[in-house]
Amino acid sequence: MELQAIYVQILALVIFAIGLMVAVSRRNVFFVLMGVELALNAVNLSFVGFAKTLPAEASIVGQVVPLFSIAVAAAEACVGLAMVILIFRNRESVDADTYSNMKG
Amino acid sequence: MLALIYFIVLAVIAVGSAVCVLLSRHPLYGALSLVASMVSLAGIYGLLGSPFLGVVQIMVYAGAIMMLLTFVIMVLNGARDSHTPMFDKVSLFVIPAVIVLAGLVGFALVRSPIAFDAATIRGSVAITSKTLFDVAQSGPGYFVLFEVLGVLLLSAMGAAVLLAKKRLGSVESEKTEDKH
Amino acid sequence: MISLGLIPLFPLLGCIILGAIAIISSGSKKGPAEGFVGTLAVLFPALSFAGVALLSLNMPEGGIRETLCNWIDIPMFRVDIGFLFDGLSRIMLLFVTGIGSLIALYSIGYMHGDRGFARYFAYINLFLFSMIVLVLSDNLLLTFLGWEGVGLCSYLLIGFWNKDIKNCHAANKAFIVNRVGDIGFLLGMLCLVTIGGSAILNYDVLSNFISMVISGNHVELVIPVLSVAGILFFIGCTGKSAQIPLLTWLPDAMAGPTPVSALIHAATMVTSGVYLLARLGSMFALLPVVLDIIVVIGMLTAFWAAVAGLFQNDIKKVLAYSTISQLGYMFMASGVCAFDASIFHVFTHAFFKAALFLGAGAVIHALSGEQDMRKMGGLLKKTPVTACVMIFAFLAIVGFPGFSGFWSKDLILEKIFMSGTMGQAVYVVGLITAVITAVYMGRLIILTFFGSYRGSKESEEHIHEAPAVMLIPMVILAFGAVFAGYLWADSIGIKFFAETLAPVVGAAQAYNTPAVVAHVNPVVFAALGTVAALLGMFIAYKIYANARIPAAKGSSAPEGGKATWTFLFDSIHKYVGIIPVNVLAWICDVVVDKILAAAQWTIGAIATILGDGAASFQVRKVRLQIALSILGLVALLAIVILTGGTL
Amino acid sequence: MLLHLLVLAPFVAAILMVMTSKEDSKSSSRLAILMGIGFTAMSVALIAGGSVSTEAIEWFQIPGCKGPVYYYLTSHGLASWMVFLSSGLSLVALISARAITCRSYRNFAIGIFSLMGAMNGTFLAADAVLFFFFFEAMVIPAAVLIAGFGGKDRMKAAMTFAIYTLVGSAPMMVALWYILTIADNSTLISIAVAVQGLPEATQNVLLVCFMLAFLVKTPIFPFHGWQAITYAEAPAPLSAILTGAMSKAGVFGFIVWILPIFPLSMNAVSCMMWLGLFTAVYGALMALRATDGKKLLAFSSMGHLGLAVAGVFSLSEAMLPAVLVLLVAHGISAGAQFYLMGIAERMAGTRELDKLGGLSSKNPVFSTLFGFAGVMALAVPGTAGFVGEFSVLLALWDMGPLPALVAGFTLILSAAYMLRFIQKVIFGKQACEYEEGRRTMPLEGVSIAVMLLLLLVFGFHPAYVTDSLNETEVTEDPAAAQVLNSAALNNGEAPMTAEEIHQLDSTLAAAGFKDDERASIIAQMKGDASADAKSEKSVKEASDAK
Repeated sequence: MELQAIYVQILALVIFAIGLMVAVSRRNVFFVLMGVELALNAVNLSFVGFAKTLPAEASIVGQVVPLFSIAVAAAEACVGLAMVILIFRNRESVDADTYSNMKG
Repeated sequence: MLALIYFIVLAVIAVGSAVCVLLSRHPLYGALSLVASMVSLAGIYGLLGSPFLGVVQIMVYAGAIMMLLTFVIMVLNGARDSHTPMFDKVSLFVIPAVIVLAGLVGFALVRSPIAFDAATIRGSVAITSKTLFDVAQSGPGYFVLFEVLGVLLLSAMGAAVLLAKKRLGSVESEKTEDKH
Repeated sequence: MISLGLIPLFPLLGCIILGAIAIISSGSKKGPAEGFVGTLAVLFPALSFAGVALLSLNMPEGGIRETLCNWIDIPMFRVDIGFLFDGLSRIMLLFVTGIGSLIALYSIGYMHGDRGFARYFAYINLFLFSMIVLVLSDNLLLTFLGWEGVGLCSYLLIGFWNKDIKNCHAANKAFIVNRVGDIGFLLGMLCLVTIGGSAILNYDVLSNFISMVISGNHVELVIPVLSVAGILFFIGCTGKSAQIPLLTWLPDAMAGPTPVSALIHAATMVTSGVYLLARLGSMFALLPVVLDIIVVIGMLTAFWAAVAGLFQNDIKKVLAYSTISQLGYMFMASGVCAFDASIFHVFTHAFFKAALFLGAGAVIHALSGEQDMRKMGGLLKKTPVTACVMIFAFLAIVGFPGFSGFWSKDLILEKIFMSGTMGQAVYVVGLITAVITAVYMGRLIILTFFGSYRGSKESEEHIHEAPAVMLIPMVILAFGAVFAGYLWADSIGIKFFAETLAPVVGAAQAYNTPAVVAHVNPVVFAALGTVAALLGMFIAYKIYANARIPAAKGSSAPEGGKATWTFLFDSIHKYVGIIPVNVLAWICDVVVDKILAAAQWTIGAIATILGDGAASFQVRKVRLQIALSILGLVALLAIVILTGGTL
Repeated sequence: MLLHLLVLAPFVAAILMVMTSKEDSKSSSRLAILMGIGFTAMSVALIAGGSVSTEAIEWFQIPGCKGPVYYYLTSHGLASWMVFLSSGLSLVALISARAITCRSYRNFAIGIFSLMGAMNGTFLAADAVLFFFFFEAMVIPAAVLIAGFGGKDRMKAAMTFAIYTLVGSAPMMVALWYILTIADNSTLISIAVAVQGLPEATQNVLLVCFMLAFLVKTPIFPFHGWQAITYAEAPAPLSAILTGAMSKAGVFGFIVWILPIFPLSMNAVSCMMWLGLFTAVYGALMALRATDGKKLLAFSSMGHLGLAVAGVFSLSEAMLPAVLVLLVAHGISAGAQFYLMGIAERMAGTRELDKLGGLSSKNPVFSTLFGFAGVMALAVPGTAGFVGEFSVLLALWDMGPLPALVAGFTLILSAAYMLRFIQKVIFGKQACEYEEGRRTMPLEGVSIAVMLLLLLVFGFHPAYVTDSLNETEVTEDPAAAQVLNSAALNNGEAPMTAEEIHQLDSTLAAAGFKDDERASIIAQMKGDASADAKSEKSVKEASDAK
């Protein structure tokens, strides 16, 4: 039994699913953010896993892209948390369902 | 064989701590579980032959981002929501839906013939930086993208500062000043 | 030689000036000086009358024609504004402007102190303008301008005291009923246009066309279209001249000031139908069926209105019905192609009926607005001049020998009798009608002037004779009523009137001259007419002279069984015209429109539901939206995978 | 130049109005009225100038279409009179609005100017897409004005109006796009040629799509749901423009865009004529029952326009001048009546007929004008309304006595409701308290009096109106005249090919022309085409076509 490429993908899928569950089903806004991070991680893992199935030069691409995605995630977390602080200051609540100001 | 065992251990930790994130009541515990999950993922990166990425994962994600998150959770003391339920009606059909979704994707994955290639390149620092900054290749490569990313991070920082700072002279800031 | 255009221009100028005065002075409390306004108001019709008189004196045999300018010029249709002054329009114009001026003079006294003094005279001048255009125009379309114009003025003047909504209703009724007739006129014109192009609307062209048709023996070809046109024109005439079935507006039109009733609803406007028949005489002469219809309608109208007149208590309404009845005579005459006789009766009728109306106006004026005859009586001593005028006019209308009505009415009856077998039956009805005429007119005179005063005591003291400005026109008209008949005293051999009209209507009458039925001495007709008049007067004396008049109870309208009689045509209009239209309107408003609104609402509701349905996914909870999108994703994936990605 | 000014300058004027002071309504009203006078003067000059057209400037290319869209304006007798109505009524609206919307007069003027520009564009456009653009653009300022300045139900009215008219013209847009994928370009002649080549079923579908837009705009019977509420709720000056000028766009569309483009079958024609007549009767009956003064006027307008549409589809020789005179007369008289009703509403604070009354003694000048306007609407001979209605009756008589009889019936009904209207508003006893000090203003009164005088002048001398048509009438049939006219204007862009001539020939044959007439028309067309073929542009176009 060797480590198969498919195992990595399945792990990524499981973590992505859990991340999605966290992001959607939890009401606390911090959990929402964490869920998103988790899902992003899973995607990164998937990238790397797939990269390893490619030969030589092509495989490096799959390992560079997660770098960017991590950086974007950092930016996202930065702004997202700032917004959470702002909203929390106005609402005194971390319940994402109460943030319904921008309804259509 | 050994790689598989390491992988299974790390995967179990990653999934287990991810489930902990899902089930923990206090966000702080959630954040800590998330850090555990990320660290184990970093291990998997290493296992897969991308040590640089694993290091970055630990530094940026588990280190910087999660620290920021934890910090915010702790600053906003009211973040512990005892009155909002952990799950509600939406969750009831989201969780099955996500499971079905995962099942479907998994089904598709399992049927696809993918396998590791022997000739992959190890994602070491040297290789990665060469890929990122080598302008000699045809076209700009990743260099411009990298610079844009820098700008993005800078502007995100600026935006965060602008959003989160207390407006001087506003009613709120005076209120907090009164408290002090 | 003065231009024909000046004749209508004077009253038009008068109308504009007086209208301007009326508008300018409307703001001030006092109103304009009545003397000044009155002078202006009489001046313009009088100028016009002078013009007509001047023209009449040296009118060439064939008449004067004058085309001013082009009016409508579109493909298929071209009509000029042009005037035609011939024997027929000369007579019509003479008495229109003449009586118009007299009545304007009378009105100065009658309308004294009214707030709308200047406005009234503006309307009167506008009316005279329209009437002059009506009779002076050389084509049908311009005649139609006058035709509707007089209808409009009639509307304005009936509703002159517009604070009382009843007057407005009467005015509306007059206009709408007239409109019905006018549409007949319009369609009649269109009918003519189909056979001869727009040029045929010109009277000269029309008569040339007719004579061409006759000489070419094409009569049979054109008769169908011409008959339709003739009937349509006749409908127009029944509207304007208050014949069956469009006669209901005239009694109601008495809501207007009395001089207006005299001028418009007795002397001039209502006779324009007769004028039109005479004008189109050459056409009508070809159409025996239409002529028969005209005779029958005229006969029925004359008889029915005379009977209805018996039951009226309002002095003006009696006169209104009498007008309708007399118009019936004129139509009978036209129906037997005796256009000259009918115009002659128009002429004499204008005098005696105007005199009667002005007399009635003077009585009403004397009694401060009382119109119910049951509250009058014994006025002979209090208002002798008025009484004399009215009695002379009365004798004229019943056809007392020597008075104008005698000449004209007997002429008509004679011509009817001579026209054929049907004419003899009509003659009998006409004679009976003459008896009834004498009865109701006798009733009017007796109730008003004889016996003792039946009104309240305090009102008796206020009774006074009218001022001179009112009496002078009355007296002049009374003279007319007595002597106008001598222009065509057939029995004593004076035929001036017939000769005047001969160039216009002679050809038409010649075409239709019946084979002489019987040689009857004209004296026989005169004698029979006289007997009828005397008989009627006698009956009236017997019934009303010593009868106890029931006290008036509020309204002067007839009640009970009489009401069903006299309002017969009102109710016919109601059931044939008003109610169906209202039902149609109701259907449109309540049924069709609601259905459409419902359809509109349904479509709107469907759109709203669809929109709401789409929008209901747009819930405020972000999580729910994500959840829904996950579901969608699941479904999509399921489809892709289950179909093997081939879809 | 005049054409460009009339179409574009109103928008410039609207922008200028934006710059005026919001508070000082006096100065902005002065500026607005001054500009309004300018536009009216220009429209008079346009009428006097006869048929002119601008150079066709390529505007843009619609994806999927063969030819470009042109910015191309042309004026003929009908269009120039419609432009006169739109600018003249806008001027009076600007005058009349001073008393109604003194607070935000500036905004009102902005709306009116943009509406005027859009209407002028609609009437002057010689390019189908340009026409459609302005046709739609009219709705926006009108709806905004209704929503901003209307009565109680203004939002509902604005919505109803906008939805009805926009939905009505949506099929036209699709149909137009479809035609443009076939036609060489979007000018009238090439569209007509393109439509002739289509199978009959397609033609019918396209016809219905085009018709719908105009039916809604006019409005004709089943599509009139927006009209009453819109006219009633809109501020009176706007209602006057809506009925006096905008609704004319529907009839205008029938004449200019339907008749020349589509080879109408006899069934379609008589169907449309009866629909028009039915609308006339329906409008009159509804007016008879209306209790709201402005709704009564709305239904009366509907009746008159129904008569106009019936006249259009009588396709008689007299049709074009008849309908033109009717439209001009109706535009002015209905406009005047709406202004007057607005004044009555201002004085009484209500539009309910039962609550009005007795104005004749209270305000004689007003009621004189009111009665005068009513008489104009009654089509008494001597007014322009009579000339219009009589000649339409004449045109209808061509189709048979029955249509004329029905039209005559509507005249009776119109007398009935108009008299009732006059009686309820100005006669009788005073039924409510009238506000003092908000009477007719001198300028307003004078402007309405001028309108009424115009009607009298046109009534006695309709040649002022009808003469403007003579230049455009090349043949006797107006439809063919339109085709020819536009062909003459257009051959600069599209020289006739043999195939096109053949198509035109068959069209004319379908329209019932005799052989010799057809031959002469085609000879004329060929002559024009060859004469123009020398110009560089057409040579270029021809080479493009190859």
